[in-house]
Amino acid sequence: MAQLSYRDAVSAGIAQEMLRDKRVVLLGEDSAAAGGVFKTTVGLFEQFGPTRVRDTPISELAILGAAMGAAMTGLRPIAEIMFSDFLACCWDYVANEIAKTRYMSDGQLEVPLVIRTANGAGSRFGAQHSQSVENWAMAIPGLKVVAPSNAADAKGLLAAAIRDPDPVIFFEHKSLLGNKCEVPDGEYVLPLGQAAVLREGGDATIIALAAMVPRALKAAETLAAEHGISATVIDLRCLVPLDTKTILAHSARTGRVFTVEENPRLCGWGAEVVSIIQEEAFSSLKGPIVRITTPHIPLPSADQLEDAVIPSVARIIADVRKALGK
Amino acid sequence: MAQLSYRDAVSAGIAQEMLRDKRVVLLGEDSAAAGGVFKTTVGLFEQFGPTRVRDTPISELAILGAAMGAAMTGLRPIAEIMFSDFLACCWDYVANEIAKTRYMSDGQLEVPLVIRTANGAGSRFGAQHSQSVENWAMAIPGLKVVAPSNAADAKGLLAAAIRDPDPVIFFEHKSLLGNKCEVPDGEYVLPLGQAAVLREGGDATIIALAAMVPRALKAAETLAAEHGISATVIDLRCLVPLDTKTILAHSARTGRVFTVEENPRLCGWGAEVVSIIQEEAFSSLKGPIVRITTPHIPLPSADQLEDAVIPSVARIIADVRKALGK
Amino acid sequence: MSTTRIPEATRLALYRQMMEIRYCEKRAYDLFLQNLVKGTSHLALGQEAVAAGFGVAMNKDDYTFCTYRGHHHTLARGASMLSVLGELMGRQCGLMKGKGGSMHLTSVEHGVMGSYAIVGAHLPVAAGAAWSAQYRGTKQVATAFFGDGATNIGAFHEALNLACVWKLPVVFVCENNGYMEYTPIGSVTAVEHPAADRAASYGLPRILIDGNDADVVYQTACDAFDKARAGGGPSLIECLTYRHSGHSRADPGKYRPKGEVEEWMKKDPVVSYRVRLLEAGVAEVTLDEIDAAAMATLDEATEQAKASPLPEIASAYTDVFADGGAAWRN
Amino acid sequence: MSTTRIPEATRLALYRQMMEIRYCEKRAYDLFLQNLVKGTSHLALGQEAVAAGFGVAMNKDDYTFCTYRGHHHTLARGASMLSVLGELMGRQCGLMKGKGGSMHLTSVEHGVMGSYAIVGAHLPVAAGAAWSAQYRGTKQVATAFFGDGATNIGAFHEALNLACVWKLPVVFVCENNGYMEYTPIGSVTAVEHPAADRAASYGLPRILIDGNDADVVYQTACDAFDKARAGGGPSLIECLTYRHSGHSRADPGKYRPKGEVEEWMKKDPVVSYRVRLLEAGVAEVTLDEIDAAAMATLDEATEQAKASPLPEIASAYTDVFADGGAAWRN
Ligand SMILES: Cc1ncc(C[n+]2csc(CCOP(=O)(O)OP(=O)(O)O)c2C)c(N)n1
Ligand SMILES: Cc1ncc(C[n+]2csc(CCOP(=O)(O)OP(=O)(O)O)c2C)c(N)n1
Ligand SMILES: [Mg+2]
Ligand SMILES: [Mg+2]
Repeated sequence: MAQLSYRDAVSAGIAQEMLRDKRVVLLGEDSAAAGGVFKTTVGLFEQFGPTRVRDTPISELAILGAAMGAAMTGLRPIAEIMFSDFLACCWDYVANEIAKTRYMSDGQLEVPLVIRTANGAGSRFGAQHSQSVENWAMAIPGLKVVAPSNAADAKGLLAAAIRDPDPVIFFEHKSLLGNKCEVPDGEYVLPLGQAAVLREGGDATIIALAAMVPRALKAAETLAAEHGISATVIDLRCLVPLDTKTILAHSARTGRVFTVEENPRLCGWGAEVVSIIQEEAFSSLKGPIVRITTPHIPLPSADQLEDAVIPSVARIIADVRKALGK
Repeated sequence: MAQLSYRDAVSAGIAQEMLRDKRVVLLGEDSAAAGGVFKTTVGLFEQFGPTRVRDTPISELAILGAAMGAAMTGLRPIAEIMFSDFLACCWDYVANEIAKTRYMSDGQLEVPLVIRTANGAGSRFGAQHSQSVENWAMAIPGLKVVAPSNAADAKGLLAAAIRDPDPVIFFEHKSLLGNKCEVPDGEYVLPLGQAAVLREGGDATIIALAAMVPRALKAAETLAAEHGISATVIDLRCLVPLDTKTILAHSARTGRVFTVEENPRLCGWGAEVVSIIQEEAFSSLKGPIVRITTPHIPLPSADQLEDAVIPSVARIIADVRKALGK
Repeated sequence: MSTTRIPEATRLALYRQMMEIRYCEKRAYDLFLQNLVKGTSHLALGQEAVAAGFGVAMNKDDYTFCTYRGHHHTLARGASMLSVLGELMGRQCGLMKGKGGSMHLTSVEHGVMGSYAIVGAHLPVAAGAAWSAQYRGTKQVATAFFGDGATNIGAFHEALNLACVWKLPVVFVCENNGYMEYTPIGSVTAVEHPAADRAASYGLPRILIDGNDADVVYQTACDAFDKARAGGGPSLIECLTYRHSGHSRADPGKYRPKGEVEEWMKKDPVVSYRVRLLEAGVAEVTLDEIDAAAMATLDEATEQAKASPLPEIASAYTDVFADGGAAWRN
Repeated sequence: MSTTRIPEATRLALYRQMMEIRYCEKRAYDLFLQNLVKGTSHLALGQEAVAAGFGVAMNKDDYTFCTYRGHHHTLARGASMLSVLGELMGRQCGLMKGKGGSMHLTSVEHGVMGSYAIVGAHLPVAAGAAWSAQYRGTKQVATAFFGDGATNIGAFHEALNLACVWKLPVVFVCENNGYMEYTPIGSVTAVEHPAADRAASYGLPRILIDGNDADVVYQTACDAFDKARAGGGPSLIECLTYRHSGHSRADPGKYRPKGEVEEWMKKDPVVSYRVRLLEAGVAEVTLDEIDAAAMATLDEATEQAKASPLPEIASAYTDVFADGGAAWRN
């Protein structure tokens, strides 16, 4: 086991799969020779060469369209959309083409590809480069949606995404890229659709994703240490497939549930999770499920404004305490 | 008052506002000379001429981009995106540009425009021409989202949308276009953000939108007549602004709530509504809120398949009865 | 252009293909009128020569990418009339058992890699298939067919540029039938020939041909495929043609100036090709036999399709994911 | 091209504009190093002549649309250094009080209708502003500035076509600095001159100029504006230039071949223009005074920006909707 950063774990996961499977190819803007704007593909161009690791023009439609056509005809492309905000520039491919092709063709065609993209706030890039759009992807039938919160998961889930026969949108969180943790050295693959229970407690269940996971954990520690509240923290890891078993079991056990979402409030993933929990664990709930989200606003650029609107450790603590009356 | 079809009410609403305000212009594919593929703009080209009513190339980016630029500089454009599925082709403008410009510019710029689009299933057009994507729009901060269920609302809400200083996405439901009702003749404007309570009953609250409204109403009639269940039916009309006052009041009153959504399940508008109700009317709920939605699948083309997956009157009745144990 | 070097057998294949499309599209129209086709449908009556010319020129393992107006190309790759009409009618015997419908005809076993109902969306996809063929070294060529209207959408531009930069074995075929739905293409396009006049933007030669002449289309297709297989990269070909019927089922085509349809009817690709073959010495009976065989196949397909069961409701919940189902949760 | 017909006062304005941008961009860089600029930033060092040439040629009520690399164009329209640097630093005195940041500079009072951080997105928007001007009959012209990389995105194609079909008073200005972020533009583009070589696709004349020559830029701008105001429709202008620094704050620019920066430094637009003015007989002291005045303004702006308060947190919740707030419910 080595300490790897999230960013290096991404390239390690890709390299692992490219070594294993010649069908795996990679394309994106500045992804090849330059190693990616976020340095998440460093070394791949040198290792696998220009036929497998390709720079593209600024053509998001062509990037996803080409990846789709290649996936339909035997390759396993990994397409990089530099910032997740730019998924809006090729949303037709995500929502209408890639996600629906297996269905529309009655299973004649499959589109086994991965769309990797840098998601989330924290870099003070402003409203068009900081969004969390995992809920956009969750809303589209036919997609799998993955958003790891740490380096080990990044490697293992990315490998799984590449092997998966369905299209996967893989959200790499910009503010986590420098975070390091122990990452297994050899072949490492995690299953898609399994949430991780990072901490168990009896008073509350906090459900989080990606960059909200370390915040939820930190909040849970403080809640335990300073406020006598013991909380379970669940890292969803995948929005589709959704590990409702884990969610429901821990929600029912504590009866008090909180979602911590970076996406703007309306129709966030937490809304879906809430609707499932209240429908299927209604009688176990001791109080309303509380959603802690970025407000329904575009993101400001200035650092103190950005910090103020994204759910913080302090806000999680405050909202849990308020709900539990402690 | 005259009997007007939904489609004619749309053009009547546009004509009313174009007569009133010279800043109102209209653009879209086949929208001018041909009167629109859905015949919702018939007569406008003849009445207002080619400088105000314009045919465009098949260029969804240019349509919304041009509408945005015009809106920022003094016009009040109405842009038609023929099918709501094609919003995916210009989602960057909807999500990243039009919705965020007022905010990013600190209020220096405004984008008062209306995007009209044909939404929904029922025409057997298959997966890329039948979607209900109102939840996509609801997820974007900075947009107003309107989806009328009848001709009178279509006229009144469209007029309001055109007058509104914020960008509005206006969903015209394909399967409602031929439906007629009494529509006020003269100037007619309804406020945005007010749900309509179409029927009051004490046993259940059914919340619906657009084409699901007539189905919810019919279901409520049968529930009353045949099963002794008296239901309130709320037509949301707008998703943003959301009339949470009306929703919460009637949810609390009956304690049993149902959403009827045409959008595919995950992150549908109903999820958001559920999360609000359970959070703010928790103690009034007598049982879980039940979401009746299209399953999370792309839409099939064949008529009997399409009919099977969209929430039907029969399914609404069955789900309400099951939940209430009657 | 001399067309005499095309062998007679090939020319008869072109003729047969056009006749089959012509008959089948007319039958599709009759089936609408009988309310046996429920959704929309976009007929290619008048555009048969493009489909036949390219279809006959293709190798069996080449890829075809169509638009919603794709019946002709699907048939031209060998998909049966039964499977096409069955899909239009939403029957179990249909290519996708009613799940896709007229606008999404797909027959992977015949190289038809889907019909795309979002204008222009399949051009990058075809480029991607060509990239895959190039990478796998298979000498396959991908062809994307699209309308004049599609040349004004961003995906056209991005696909052409990428395909040229990567020298992909892909052929972009614009069927210029003069209209985007109800609007004349000239009124919304900055150049006269929406595809040909833009070839230089991608470093490509300008190719503008008579899309109603099956020989010309065939020969042009062969040249483009040869170039692609030899590693010469993409071609962009504009075929001038005309659709005889409205844009779609719902359209009576009233926006057409008087006499326009009549003018184009004189250039009917099927009728004129028959005349040409007769002039070239093909026996009338040979052509009559082709016609009769096509009609016989069609009649049988029609009856079979009518008799085919409706798909089971449960099929609506299949094939969302690779496990065959639609489950998004455990 | 003869440039002698440009009056000296105009040339001094061009010089002043370039100097102000040069100084201000360098200062922006210094402020990064002091960690006073928190987000990203894309400097236009080396591209000053494009901004000055167009900015000086514009009327006060004309519209400018920039990219994330937009400091130079914003300054060229008259926005103060204080308001620009303040925005980069996220201060109350910033153009958008920290809500937009470096990539979204907007100063409507100066005709800067926003800076757009999605490549190519503002080209259709500029066309729309031009449509509005045409409709209102104001003789305003809209100019969109963009990079070489932006020519490969769909919005470029759609905007150009629509603008030409509608004959809109819009000028599309490609600042070809040779790179899209870290990738040489030639490696991802099917033609040598990404904008100029595509003009014909929209029925436009090919315009390729030295973007480091302020006189040439100014004259070309005047011609394009004259044409637009006279109802002659759009222009597409490719300006050859170079950015002296990396793509953005994070980029050391290592992908550049050896000697390339040095070659372009010899063509520095500011230095060479100074030499030209001196040769044309402008007194050195005149230029020195301009330099000194620019620096004095800059120093004062820097101090003021540093002293400016941070915006109040509450401002993050304002101006989502026209009522000034962010309420999506009652
Ligand atoms: C992105 C997109 N915009 C609009 C439409 C609606 N639409 C369907 S066909 C069509 C006209 C296409 O014209 P053309 O490309 O010339 O093809 P043709 O129908 O003539 O074969 C339009 C506008 C669509 N399907 N996709
Ligand atoms: C649609 C989109 N894709 C990718 C990016 C990321 N990106 C920002 S700047 C840039 C390079 C742009 O190059 P060019 O157009 O030449 O402008 P320059 O930066 O050289 O001024 C890229 C790829 C983006 N902002 N928007
Ligand atoms: Mg056409
Ligand atoms: Mg550049």
